[in-house]
Amino acid sequence: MNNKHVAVIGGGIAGMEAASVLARQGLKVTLIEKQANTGGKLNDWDHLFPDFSSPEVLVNSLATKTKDSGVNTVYNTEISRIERAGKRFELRANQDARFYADAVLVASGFNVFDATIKEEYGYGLFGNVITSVDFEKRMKKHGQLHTIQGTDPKRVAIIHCVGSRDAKVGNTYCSKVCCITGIKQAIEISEMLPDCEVFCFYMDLRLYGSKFDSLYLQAQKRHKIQFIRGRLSEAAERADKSIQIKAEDTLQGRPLRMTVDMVILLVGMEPGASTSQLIQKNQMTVDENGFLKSANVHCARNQSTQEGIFMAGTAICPMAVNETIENARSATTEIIHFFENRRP
Amino acid sequence: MNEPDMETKTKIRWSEYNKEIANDKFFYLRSCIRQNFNPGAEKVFLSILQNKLGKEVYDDPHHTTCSGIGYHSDIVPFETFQTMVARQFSLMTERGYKNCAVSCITSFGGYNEVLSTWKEFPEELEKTRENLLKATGRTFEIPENLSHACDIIYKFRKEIAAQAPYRLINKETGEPLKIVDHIGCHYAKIFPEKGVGGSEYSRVLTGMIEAWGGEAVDYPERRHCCGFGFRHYLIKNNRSYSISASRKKFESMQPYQPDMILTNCPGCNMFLDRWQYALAQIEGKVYGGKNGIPVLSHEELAALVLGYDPWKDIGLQMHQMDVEPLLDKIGVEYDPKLKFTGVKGQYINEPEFTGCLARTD
Amino acid sequence: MNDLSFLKPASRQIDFDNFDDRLLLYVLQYEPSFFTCISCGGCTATCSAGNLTNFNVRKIGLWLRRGETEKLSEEIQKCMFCGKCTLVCPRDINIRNVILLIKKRIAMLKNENSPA
Amino acid sequence: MEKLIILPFSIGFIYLLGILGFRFVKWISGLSRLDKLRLIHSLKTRRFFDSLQEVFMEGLLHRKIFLKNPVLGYMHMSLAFGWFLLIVVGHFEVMVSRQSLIAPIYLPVFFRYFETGHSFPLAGIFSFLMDLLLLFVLSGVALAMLKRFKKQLFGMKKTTRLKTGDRIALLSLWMIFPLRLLAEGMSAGLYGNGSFLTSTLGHIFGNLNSETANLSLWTAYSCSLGFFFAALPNSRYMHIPTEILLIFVRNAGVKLKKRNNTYTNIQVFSCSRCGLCLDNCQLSAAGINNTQSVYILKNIRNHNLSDEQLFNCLLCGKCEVDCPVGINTIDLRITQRIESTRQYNSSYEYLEDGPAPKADTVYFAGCMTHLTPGIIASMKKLFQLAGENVWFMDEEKAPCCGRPLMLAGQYEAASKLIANNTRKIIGSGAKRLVVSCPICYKVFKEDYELANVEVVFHAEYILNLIRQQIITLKKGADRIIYHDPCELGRGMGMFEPPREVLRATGKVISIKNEKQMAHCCGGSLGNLKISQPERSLLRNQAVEDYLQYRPDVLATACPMCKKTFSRHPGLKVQDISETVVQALQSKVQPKAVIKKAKSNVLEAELI
Repeated sequence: MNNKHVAVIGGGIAGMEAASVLARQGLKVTLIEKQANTGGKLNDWDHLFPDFSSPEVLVNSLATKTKDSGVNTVYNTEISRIERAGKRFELRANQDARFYADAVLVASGFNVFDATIKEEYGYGLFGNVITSVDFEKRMKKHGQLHTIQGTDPKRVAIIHCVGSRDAKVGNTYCSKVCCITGIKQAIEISEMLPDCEVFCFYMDLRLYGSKFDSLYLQAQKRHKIQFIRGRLSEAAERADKSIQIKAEDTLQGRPLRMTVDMVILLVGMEPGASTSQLIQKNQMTVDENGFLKSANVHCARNQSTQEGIFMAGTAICPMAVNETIENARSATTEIIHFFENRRP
Repeated sequence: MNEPDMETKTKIRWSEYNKEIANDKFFYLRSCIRQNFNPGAEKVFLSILQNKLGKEVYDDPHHTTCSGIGYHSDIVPFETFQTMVARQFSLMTERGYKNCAVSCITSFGGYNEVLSTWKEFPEELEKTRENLLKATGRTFEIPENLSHACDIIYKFRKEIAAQAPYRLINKETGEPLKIVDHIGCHYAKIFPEKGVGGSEYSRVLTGMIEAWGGEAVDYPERRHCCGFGFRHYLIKNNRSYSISASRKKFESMQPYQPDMILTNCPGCNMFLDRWQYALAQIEGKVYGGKNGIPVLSHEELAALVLGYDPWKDIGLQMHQMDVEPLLDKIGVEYDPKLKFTGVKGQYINEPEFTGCLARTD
Repeated sequence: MNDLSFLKPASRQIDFDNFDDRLLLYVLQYEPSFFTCISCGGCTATCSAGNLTNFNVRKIGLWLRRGETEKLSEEIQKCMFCGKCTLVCPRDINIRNVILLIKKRIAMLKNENSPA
Repeated sequence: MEKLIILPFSIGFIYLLGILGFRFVKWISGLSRLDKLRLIHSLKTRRFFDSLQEVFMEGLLHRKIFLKNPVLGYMHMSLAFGWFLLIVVGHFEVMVSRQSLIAPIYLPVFFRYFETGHSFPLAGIFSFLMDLLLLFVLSGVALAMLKRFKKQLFGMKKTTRLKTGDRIALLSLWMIFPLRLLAEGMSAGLYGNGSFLTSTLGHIFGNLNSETANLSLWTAYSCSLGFFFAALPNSRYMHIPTEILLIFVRNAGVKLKKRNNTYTNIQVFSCSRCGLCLDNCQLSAAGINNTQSVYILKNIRNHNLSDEQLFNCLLCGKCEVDCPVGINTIDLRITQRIESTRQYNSSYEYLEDGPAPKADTVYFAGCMTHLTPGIIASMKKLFQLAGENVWFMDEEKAPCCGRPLMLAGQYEAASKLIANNTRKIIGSGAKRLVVSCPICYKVFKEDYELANVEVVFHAEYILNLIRQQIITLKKGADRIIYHDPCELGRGMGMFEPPREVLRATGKVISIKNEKQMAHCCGGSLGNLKISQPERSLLRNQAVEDYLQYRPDVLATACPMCKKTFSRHPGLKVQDISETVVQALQSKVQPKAVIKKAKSNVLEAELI
C-alpha cells in the first residue's frame, strides 16, 4: 500500500492536515499550493471563534506536522487540469509541470464573497465600509480599528448575510460561520473601544455551535451590543465620510435610519475559484450552490462523483475551522479505504 | 461609439451601463408636464440642439401625449399605451427619423417598457400593429435609438462647455457651485442599463455638472424618490406621502448647503420646487438658500451656461424658488424688472410671493 | 393663504441619530439584564393584561429601545404587574422591574418639566 | 458652689424633655381624628393596663429578646430595668431621708454627694440596695461593651454600624454608671455613706480621697448624664421613650395607613437599630446586605430612601417576627412603596363587565396558577369529585387579583381590579370563593368586600372534603416536607390545614425552619429588584436545608413556591392538591360538570 502516491491540491488547513495524516500512514504525498506559503485564508486571520485563539499557532503546528511527516510540498503551483491516465491521474499545472498520482484530494478551499457585487452597500466606494476579512487583516496588522479619517469609530454596524442567503448575488445557501464571526468581532471591537456602540443587523442569528449562544448572551449583557432584526437596504456616505445606513426594524415594522462611523460586512463563503477551473476541464460536478458535489451527502461526503478523486474542507461546503480539520481527517480514511480494496 | 470616460471617484461597475446615445437626426417627443410648467425648457432644448450643436431635431406638431400619466394612474390600459407609443413611432417613420429624443422621464421609462415588451413578447408587437392600423390606418417602424434629452445634453456636454460663456463657478469666491442632482426614478431604476451609469450611481447629471465647472455633491438620500409618483399626488389624501418623500430628501441635502438642485425629469423639477414652498408654509422651515434652493432641469442649466436669457428664453420665472441668487453667483446678466414682463413687454402678473416664505424685509 | 396643513408631512423612519433615550438609559442603568432581550414574545404570550386587550409587553421593550416615550407612557398603564412575564422570560430578564422603572422615569420626567 | 455639679445633668434633662415633649405632641396631634379618639378611649379602658404591663415586660424586661437570645436579653434587661429601679429606689431613699414626699428631682441622682451623713432611718438598707442595683446595671454595661467588640459571643451574625450620633450617645451611656460608681466610692471613702460595693471602693481609694476629686468625679458623672440626654434624641436610644409611646398607641388599635403619617414616624423612631432583624433575613444569602428593615428605617428617618432598596425585599415577614420592638416592618415598607409610586397611573378600561354565570362555588386560580397547570388539573378533579357547581372564573381570561400591584405599592390601581372581580364574584351568587394561591387568598380575605361570599383556601376546602369523606385517600409512605408559603404562614397565620391534608396522604416530617420561622422560596413577588441568579441562591439555601431531612416530596400550597422550587434539579415538588389527587381512592363517581366560563370579549379584538 505504501508505494501509492496521493496528490493534495490546496495547502490550506484541510490540505495540510490530510497530507500529514496520509503521509504518516506511509503514503507518498505531494501537497500542491498555488501561493507562496501554506495556511490559506488563516494566514491573514486575527482571532478564531469561539475561543479567540490565534490561528497562527494552528497553522504553524499543521505546517510542522506536514514537514515532519515527510510530505513533499510544492509552492506557487496551480493545478488547472486532472486527466485520468489509466489507473492513475495526471495533474497539469500552470507552468506545464506534471504530477502523477494514484488518488487526488481536492482541498482548494473557498473564496470570500466579493462584496463589491452588493453595490448598494458601497463596498469599494466608501472607505469606511469594510468586510469581516478586512477587519481581521487590519486587526492582525495594526491591532486597532480606525476609520479612514484615522479616528476611533463611535458607532459600528455589523451586517450579517452579505453574499449569503441572497438570490440577487446567486448564493442562496447560508455560509454558517459569519454570524458567530460577527459576534466575535463585535466583542473584540467593544473590548478595544469601550464607548463604541456596536449594532448587528441580522435576519436570523444562526449560532449552531457549542458556546456560540453563550457568546451571544455575553455580547448582549457585558458588551451592550445591540441586535436589530432587519436587513440593510442601502448605505450612503455623508460629507464627513460617516455612513448613513437604512434598514427596517422588522420587530416594529418600521423603517430605521442611522449614521455609523464604520460598516463591517460579514461576507459569506463562495465556491473556490480553482474548483471552477477544475470543473470546466473535466468531469467533476458541482452541487446547486457551486461547491463540489459529494457522491453521497451522508456516507460518502469526501468522495467526488469521479472515482479516485476526493475532496476535503470548504471545497465541499462552508465549514468552520474545527469542522474543516475533522473533514480532512475523514477524507484520509476514505482514501486509505479506496487503496485497500482496489486490486493491483 | 464613445468610449467610457469616467472622471469622478465612482470608478467601477459602470462599464456595462454605458448606453449608446444617437449622434444626430432626432425626433423630439415632448413632455406634457414640462411644456405646461416650464415650456421655456423645451423651447431652449430645441434651440441648443439646432443652433448651438447644429443637430437636426424635428418637433412634429401631430405627436400627442404618450398617455404615461394615465397608464401609471391605472386609467389607461397597457394595450392602449402601446398603441399610443406606436402612433408616435409611426409619425417618426413617416418623417424618416430613427432616433427619438424624449423630453419626459416617465415617457422615457414607458417607451423602454414598451420596446422591451415587444422584444420579449413579439405577439404584443403584432397586436399593437393591428390596433394602430385599425385605429388610425398607420404603420410604424421600431426606432433604432431611444435617448432622453438629458442623455443628449450629457453626450454633448463638452461641446456645450466649449461654447459656454459662463461656468458653474461662484463669481466672488471662485469656488465651484455645490450642486445636488436628482435622477428621475423611471430613468434608470426600471431599466438600469438604459441609464448612463446605471441606477445606483447615475452619471448623467453629475457628468454635466463637472463638465461645466460645478461640484456634484453626493448626499445620502440621493437615490430616494422625490415623491412625485402619479398616484401619490393625484389623490388629495395621498399627497402627504408625496411631500414626506421630498422632505426626506431636503433633510438629507440640507447639511451640504447646495447652491441648486439639478433634475432631469419635469415632475421631480416641479415638485422639488413647489414642495419647498409647501413645507415652509407648514413647518416654517427653509431647507437652503436665502429663501429656498433653486431647482433647474438639465436643459435650463445648459441654456443658462450658454448665455440664454433667463426670463425671455428659459422662462425661469415659472419657478417658485427664486433663481436670482443662483444667477448672481454665476454672474449671468439679467434684468430683475423684466422678470414678469411678457414677450411683447406687457405685465404677465406674478405670484403673491416667490420663494418659500413671504419676504418680511 | 390657503391652508396646507392637510398635507401633514411626516416620517415613520426611526432616526437612530437622535431619539429620546432618557427612558432607555434609566432602565438599562438599573436593570442591565434588559440588554439581553431577544424579542421572543414569551412575555406577551403569557401576559394577563395581554389576554384581555392588545397590550404587548415585547413592544413595550422595543418602544423603549427606540425612544417612543409618548406611546410608551399610555400603553404601560395597562400592565397589572402580575409578574408572569418575568417567570417565563428565557433570558431571565426582570421585566416587572423594567415596567416599574419605566413608570418611575415617566413620573420623574413629568415632574421635571412641570414641577408646579 | 457644689450646686453647679447638677447643672450639666439638668440642662441635658430639660433639653431631652423639651425635645421629647415637642415630638410626642407633634406625633399625637398628627394622628387622624379617629385614632386620637381611639387613644383617649384606650386610656380609660383595660387596655391602659395592658399597655403598662407590656411596657414593663418589653420596655424593661425585654421579654422577647430573652426568648430569642438570653444573654442579649439579660444585657438589655439589666440596663433598662436596673436603671429604672435605681431611679425608683433612689427616690424612696430621698423621701425617707427628707421625710417628705416631694424632693428636687436632681437629689436622688446626686444623693450620695449631698447626703454625707448616714443617720436617716433604714439608710443602711437603702445604700445596700442602691449598691446592689448599681452592680446589676454595671454588669449590663460590661456585657454591652463586650457585645460591641465580640458580637459572635452573643450568637449574632451581624450588627449595624454606628452613626456618629449613636457613637456619642453610646460612649456617654457607657460612662454614666462607672462614673457613678467612682463618685459614690469617693463619697463613701470620705463620708462612709456607701455600702458593700462603694465603701470597699472607698477603702481602695484610701488616701486618694479628697474633696476636689470627689467634686470632679460627681461633675463628670453629671456631664456624662447630660451628654447622654442631649445625644439621645437623634441616636438609636430615641427608641427608649418612643417605644413606650408606640406601645400605648398600638394597643389603642391604631394601624399603619396607606400613606405616611405621624404613626409611621412613631414606628420609625422606635427602631433601636439592634440588628436582630438582620440575622434571619434571607437576602444576605444572596449577598444583599443594604435593604434589611433596620437600614430602611434609617433611610426613612434621613429621607434618603432609594427605590433600589425599598423594592428589594421579599416581604417574607421574618424581620417582623424577629423585631423586639414589634415594628410592622412589612406594612411600613408597603406604605413607603405606596408613597414612592403615588404618581404612577394605570388605566384598566379594557376590563369588561360581562354577566357572571350562576354557581355555588367560584374558583379563582390566579395568574401564577396558570403557569402551574398541575394545580388547576387537580382542583378541577377535586371539584368534580365534590360534585360542586363550580364556575372556574379565570379559566380563559380574567384580571389579576390585585395583590402583586399592592406589593408594588400601587393600591389605587389594584382597587380597579378588585372592583371588577368583586362584581363578577358577587354577580355569580356563589356562596364560596375557592382560591389555590396564598397571594390571592390574602387579598381576597383582607381587601375584598365580598358580602356573604366565604373566601376559602384550597387547603381548607380539601380538608373539608376529607373530613366529610367526600374523598378518601390512600396514605402512602412518602416522607413529605411541607414548605409554608410566606403569604399563607406568616402572612395569614394558616399553618395547620395544609399539614393536616398532607398527613392524610403521607408522613409529614417536622423541621426546624417551619411555620413562623419557615424559609422563603426566593420567588416572592414582593421583591421587584432581585435578579434571577440571586433568587436561585435563596432557593438553594432553602432546598439545602430541606434536603437534610431526605424528603421524598417537597409539598407546598403556593404556585409561586412550586414554580420556584421546581427549577431546582432533582427535587420532586408538589402542590398539596396534586398530592391529594395522587393519593385518591378511585371509587368515588364524579357527579357534576364544571361550567365553561362564558367570555364575551370579541375574539377579533384580541388579534
